[in-house]
Amino acid sequence: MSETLPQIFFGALLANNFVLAMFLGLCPFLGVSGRLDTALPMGAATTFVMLVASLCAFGLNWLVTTFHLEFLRLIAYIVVIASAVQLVEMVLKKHSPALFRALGIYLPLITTNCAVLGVALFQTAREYDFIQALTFATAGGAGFSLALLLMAGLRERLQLANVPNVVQGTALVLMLAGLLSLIFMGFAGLGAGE
Amino acid sequence: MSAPPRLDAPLPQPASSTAMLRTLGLVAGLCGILIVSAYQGTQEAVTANRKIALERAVFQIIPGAQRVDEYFATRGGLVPAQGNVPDGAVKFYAAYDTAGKLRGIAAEGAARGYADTVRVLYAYDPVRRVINGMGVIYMRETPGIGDKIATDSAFLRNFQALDASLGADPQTLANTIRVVKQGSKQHPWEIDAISGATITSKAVGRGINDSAGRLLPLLVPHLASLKEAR
Amino acid sequence: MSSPLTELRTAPHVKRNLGVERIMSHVVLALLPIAAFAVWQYGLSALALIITVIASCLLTERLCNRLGGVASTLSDGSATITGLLLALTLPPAFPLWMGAVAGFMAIALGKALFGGLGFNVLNPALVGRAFVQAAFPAAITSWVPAYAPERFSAFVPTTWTLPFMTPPDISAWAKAAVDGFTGATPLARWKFENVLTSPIDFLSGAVTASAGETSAILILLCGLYLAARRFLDWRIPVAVLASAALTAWIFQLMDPVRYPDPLFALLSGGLVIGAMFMATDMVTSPVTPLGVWLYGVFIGVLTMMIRYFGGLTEGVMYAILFGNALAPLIDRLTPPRVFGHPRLWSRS
Amino acid sequence: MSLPGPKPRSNLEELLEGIWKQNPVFIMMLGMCPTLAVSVSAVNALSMGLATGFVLSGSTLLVSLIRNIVPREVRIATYILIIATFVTVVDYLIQAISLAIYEALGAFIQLIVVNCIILGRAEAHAARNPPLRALLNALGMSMGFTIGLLALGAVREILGAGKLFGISLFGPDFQPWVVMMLPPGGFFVLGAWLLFFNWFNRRKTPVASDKPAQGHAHV
Amino acid sequence: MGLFPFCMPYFPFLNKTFPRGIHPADNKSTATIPIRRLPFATQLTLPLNQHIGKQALPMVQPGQEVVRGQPIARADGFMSVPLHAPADGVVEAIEPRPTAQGTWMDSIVLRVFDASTQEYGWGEPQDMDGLTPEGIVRAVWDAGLVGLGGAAFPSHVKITPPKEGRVHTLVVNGCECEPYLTCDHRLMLELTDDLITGIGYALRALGAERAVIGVEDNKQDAVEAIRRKLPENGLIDVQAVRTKYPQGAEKMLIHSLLGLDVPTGKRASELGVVVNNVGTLAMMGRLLPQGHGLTERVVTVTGPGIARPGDYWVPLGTPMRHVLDWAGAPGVSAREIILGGPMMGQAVASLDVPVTKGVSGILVFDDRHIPSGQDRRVRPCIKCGECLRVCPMGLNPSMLGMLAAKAEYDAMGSTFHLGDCFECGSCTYVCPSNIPLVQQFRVAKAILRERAA
Repeated sequence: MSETLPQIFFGALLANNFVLAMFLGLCPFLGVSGRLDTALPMGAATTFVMLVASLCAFGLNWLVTTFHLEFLRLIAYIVVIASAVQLVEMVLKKHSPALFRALGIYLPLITTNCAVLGVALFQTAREYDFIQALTFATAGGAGFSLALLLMAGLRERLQLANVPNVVQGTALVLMLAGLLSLIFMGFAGLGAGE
Repeated sequence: MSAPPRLDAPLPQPASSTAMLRTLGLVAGLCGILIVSAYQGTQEAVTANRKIALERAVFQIIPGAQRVDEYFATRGGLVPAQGNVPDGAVKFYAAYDTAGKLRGIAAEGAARGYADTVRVLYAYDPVRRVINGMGVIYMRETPGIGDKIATDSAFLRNFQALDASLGADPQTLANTIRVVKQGSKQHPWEIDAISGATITSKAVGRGINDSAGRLLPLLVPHLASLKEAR
Repeated sequence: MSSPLTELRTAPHVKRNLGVERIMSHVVLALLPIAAFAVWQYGLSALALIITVIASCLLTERLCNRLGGVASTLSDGSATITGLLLALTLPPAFPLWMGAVAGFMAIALGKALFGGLGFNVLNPALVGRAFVQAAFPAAITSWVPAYAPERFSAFVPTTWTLPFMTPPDISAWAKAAVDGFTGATPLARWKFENVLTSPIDFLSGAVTASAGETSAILILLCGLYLAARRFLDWRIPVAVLASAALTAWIFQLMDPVRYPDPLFALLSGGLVIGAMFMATDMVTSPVTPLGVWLYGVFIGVLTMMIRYFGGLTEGVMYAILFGNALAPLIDRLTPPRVFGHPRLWSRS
Repeated sequence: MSLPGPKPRSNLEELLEGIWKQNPVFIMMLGMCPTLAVSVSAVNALSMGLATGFVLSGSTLLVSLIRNIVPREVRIATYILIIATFVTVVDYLIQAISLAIYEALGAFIQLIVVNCIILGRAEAHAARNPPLRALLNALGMSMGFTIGLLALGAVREILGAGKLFGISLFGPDFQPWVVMMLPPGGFFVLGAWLLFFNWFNRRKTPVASDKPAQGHAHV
Repeated sequence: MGLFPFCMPYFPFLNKTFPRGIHPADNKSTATIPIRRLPFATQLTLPLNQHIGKQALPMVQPGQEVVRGQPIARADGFMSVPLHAPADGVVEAIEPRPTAQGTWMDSIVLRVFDASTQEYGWGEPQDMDGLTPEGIVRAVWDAGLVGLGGAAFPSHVKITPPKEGRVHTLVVNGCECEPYLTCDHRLMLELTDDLITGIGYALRALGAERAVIGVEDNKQDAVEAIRRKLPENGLIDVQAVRTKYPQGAEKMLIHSLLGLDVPTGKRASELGVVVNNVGTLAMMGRLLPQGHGLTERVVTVTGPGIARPGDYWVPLGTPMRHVLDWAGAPGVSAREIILGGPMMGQAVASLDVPVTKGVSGILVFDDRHIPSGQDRRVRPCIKCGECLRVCPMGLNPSMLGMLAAKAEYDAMGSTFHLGDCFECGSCTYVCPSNIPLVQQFRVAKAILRERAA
């Protein structure tokens, strides 16, 4: 069975949102969602890194399957993705200092984010072709950004609320994430009614 | 998710590149040994596990079967399965009884359900040319609604003799296997949906139809070669 | 000498006499006819459910007050509205214990967690509804026929399900109670069977649906009353309904066979009650004039998208909740132009 | 991250550290992704905890053993290599032991590699301590992680399926709360545990911070 | 206005106005009662600073006898105005006395002779037509005139042409949008000629081309009265504007009448517009030809706690208690006494403070009618958005209020434009949760000013 591109895109963006349905990238989601100002660049940076990871994984997967080295797949993924991000960071620093300032501080944080490795592993497991993999990575990053933005908006608003003391902190963020996740369940089966 | 690099740490004496290479090489070698030995050590158990899991699933839908052989149905005929699925080939399982007689064919179908992909294994009876068994391999459908495809007896009755004969053109099924509203099944190639779980029911039907539509044209002409176990 | 009785306050010294309590009591008042109609359609079970859910909401509110060590906030009436609205969105024969769970979750998870009235970010009634939808997906899609002959003398078997137990299967009971009962809502019948319910059935309430979904005209009238008294923002229902109708109309133009007409889109499901009473929840909707329109249009379009492309038959609830979650962002992106500031939209 | 304190900890303290005081799930909020993703049942939670524990113990032991010969510059690269190796090993081990568990845990076995507990422990503890202490600390952390996972998995399985470790608790008529098995349930149950701990800690130490915390709004 | 001015009374919704604003019950029952005169109190207290600016310098000594209209204090610099004796009497003391603001201020205490009459014993008629613009400014200054709408800004400063450019339009503020107050309304009806005369002086002093009188359309009789008296040359126009609070705010009225928005941080004069109150201009027209100083003003004394409500000519310095006794207020049961209108006025604690130049009304609420008697329990903001719908400045009071509750003053000032709030109180008036929004904003502004300093 092959999925159409819109199915892949909206699936990863909404119905199977990376953060709210697949629990990928929770650490930055819980950590960086306090303010809208940081949420947006974080989302953009993660999306970018996910694309890089997806590209790397596609190439590597071809390599390890061709040479029957499946047992090296994980090591190859993690090492190459981490290096690629480092490389991108250096290139950015040199050629686009403005963009580096906007995204740079987030890049090292993202390198070993599970959403990034998740993209690589899932596209491999689902045997996506090149275009499908890129669509999947883009939608995954967009879904991550969407969840981050929604959460940041809500958290900024709750800064002004009289949230009970026992709920303050991570407990509140988790409950909010649960509620958002509940909302995203409304997208379950997206495209399945066809 | 790692801790951010500590910027305030004093810069130590830079290590020589030989030291760096030596260490990396050592570690890589160590890791290589670890991985390879783990791979070698577990390979047998993993293969056995897979076999058991597969047999359990096949035996459930093909009563009386005692052994399972894996095949690829290709344009050129049926070949024992090995490695990756070649282009255009369809994987299927031939189930035999203790006497080594062919009891049935099993194959996998998959389609997008409500929450995620629904993967089912169905049994094909080469004699009667019907699908006579269905089991769910993987699903994440809503408990209490969608997951009834695995338990609902009325729904499972659809798969006692679901028509899957090839048409005049042996490249396609004579009739598309399709899911209809509960209680309105009229033809042997129709499946009565579970009320309230239409989407999941349709996924099962679509998965079987797609898979059978690809498999049977390749399989049926060569059935004779499967009569006996390998 | 200053008179000891003199009060010293700062300006303004006069206030409009329209407090939160009065607004809330009018909303309750406007919901009562809808609830009464639901009871008329579905009988004792619906009545028991409404009472249970409201009681659960009030008890939870009081409990949370007690835990938080604050004075009772029952008198502001918001918990009553939450309970009433929530009950109206549930299937009429929903087991009472599940109704109580829904009420508890609505208040505890939807409101008290954030500090009570005014601080909740999502509509509490819909949080309760979404929770039970996810928790008890089978029970919440078990419908009973309207105008069953015995509705005032007997309860539906599921109503008194023992707490934490699975409700019995009532399809046989329902078929016996009313001839030709299919057990599917108009939206499900359209989506899976391609059968359109006639507008006449919608108006008479002879359709299968949640307790408060079946009387579009009545809901419109009650909402109009509130809008006329300015207890709800008329722009939201107008934006939601208009954008939903427009979306339906465009889709129908593209494929008249597959997509129903705008009237069906408006009358079916909970679109009207959602647009009138839930999307307009003041606390969780945007406050800026432009934001309110954006929010309404977003909800209307998203509802139709979920209906047409989603796995669910109805999307109003999730669309409104999504709109609620977006509201802080909408507010932030659409600040009103301050008098004497440049007219061009600019991020200030 | 705990830097070596002024007073060296005893071995027992080292072991207990991760179970309660620095519990990775409830206190340090590390490794959230697998915590929430696989805790739909107690068995899954236990398996995940053991797998993570294996990787954690193995990699910290190895890191600690070679800590003196690894130059700073290739430190992280080395650690990642080691961790990825152990994850690959555990991946095969689980496949060999039970395919059912392997499929239930899915990609999250391989994602152990990016679990921040492990890299964090390797970097902050194992690289600075002798093998025994590193191992003890890792074992403690693993136990803490497993306990956290079990606390989540048990609640989700009991409410979501009426079972514990697959054993039915309330009979066939029990109505499962499906939401607990779904993603929102994971968030809610962990949030509820944290609420409970907040409440418990506040009850234990009636601090004078009853005033709502002054949040800084950035609007 | 428009083509059919006679039709306008029937189509008030067509009248010019500004966006948003509120419609409080106007309670202007005293509008039909002619202005009455209040007798002298036995003692008058005249604070030396009844205006915005520098305190005036006393020109008399204790024990000195003065006659009505005699200057008793002179201006100390341009931002200061002189003070005139409101009655014949003897200076008893010059010492700090309590004022309505709650502070003590240097005041001239005058014991009024029993025989004091309403006649002026000071001041020569002057030939106004012969005066240069500077001469008019001087004459206004000498008369001690300040803005009588409540702000008490020195009038001569207002009618001095600004340095930054020409003034083309004089806007005359006859809105009196505060509920209860009718003193300007009565002045427009009774002193129509003086008003037109005063406007003429101001136009000449400013060198402006035209004057527009804006009157709320609930005072149609005043519009008619003024229209009948308008000069033939067409320099002065009167327009009815919609009855809405705060129509009388400077920026709002300029928007309503001229369609101009005063940019934030700028003054109206930078747009070539000057706004003056009808009361001020009427007094200008009344006092200047006689060469008299400002010794009395019209004060609306009303409210549910007053037996004989009405507008009164009150000599400056008259103690509040005297006014209330005369107007029939059983002082003991009064629960809230407000100087000015109910929206922006100030509650007073003591009845022993004097009426000063800036007092336009005295409102007395008794036990039964006290507006605060309603449920004023403060509840959390429910984001109904009503305050956004009424804020004449287009601010977001709801968000400002939430920020204030969390002491986020910087965000209030920078992101949410707190500085544009002129404290009209509309948001507090409509808030269903009884949040004291404008009160919080005053505190926030004070704190921000302190931080900036």
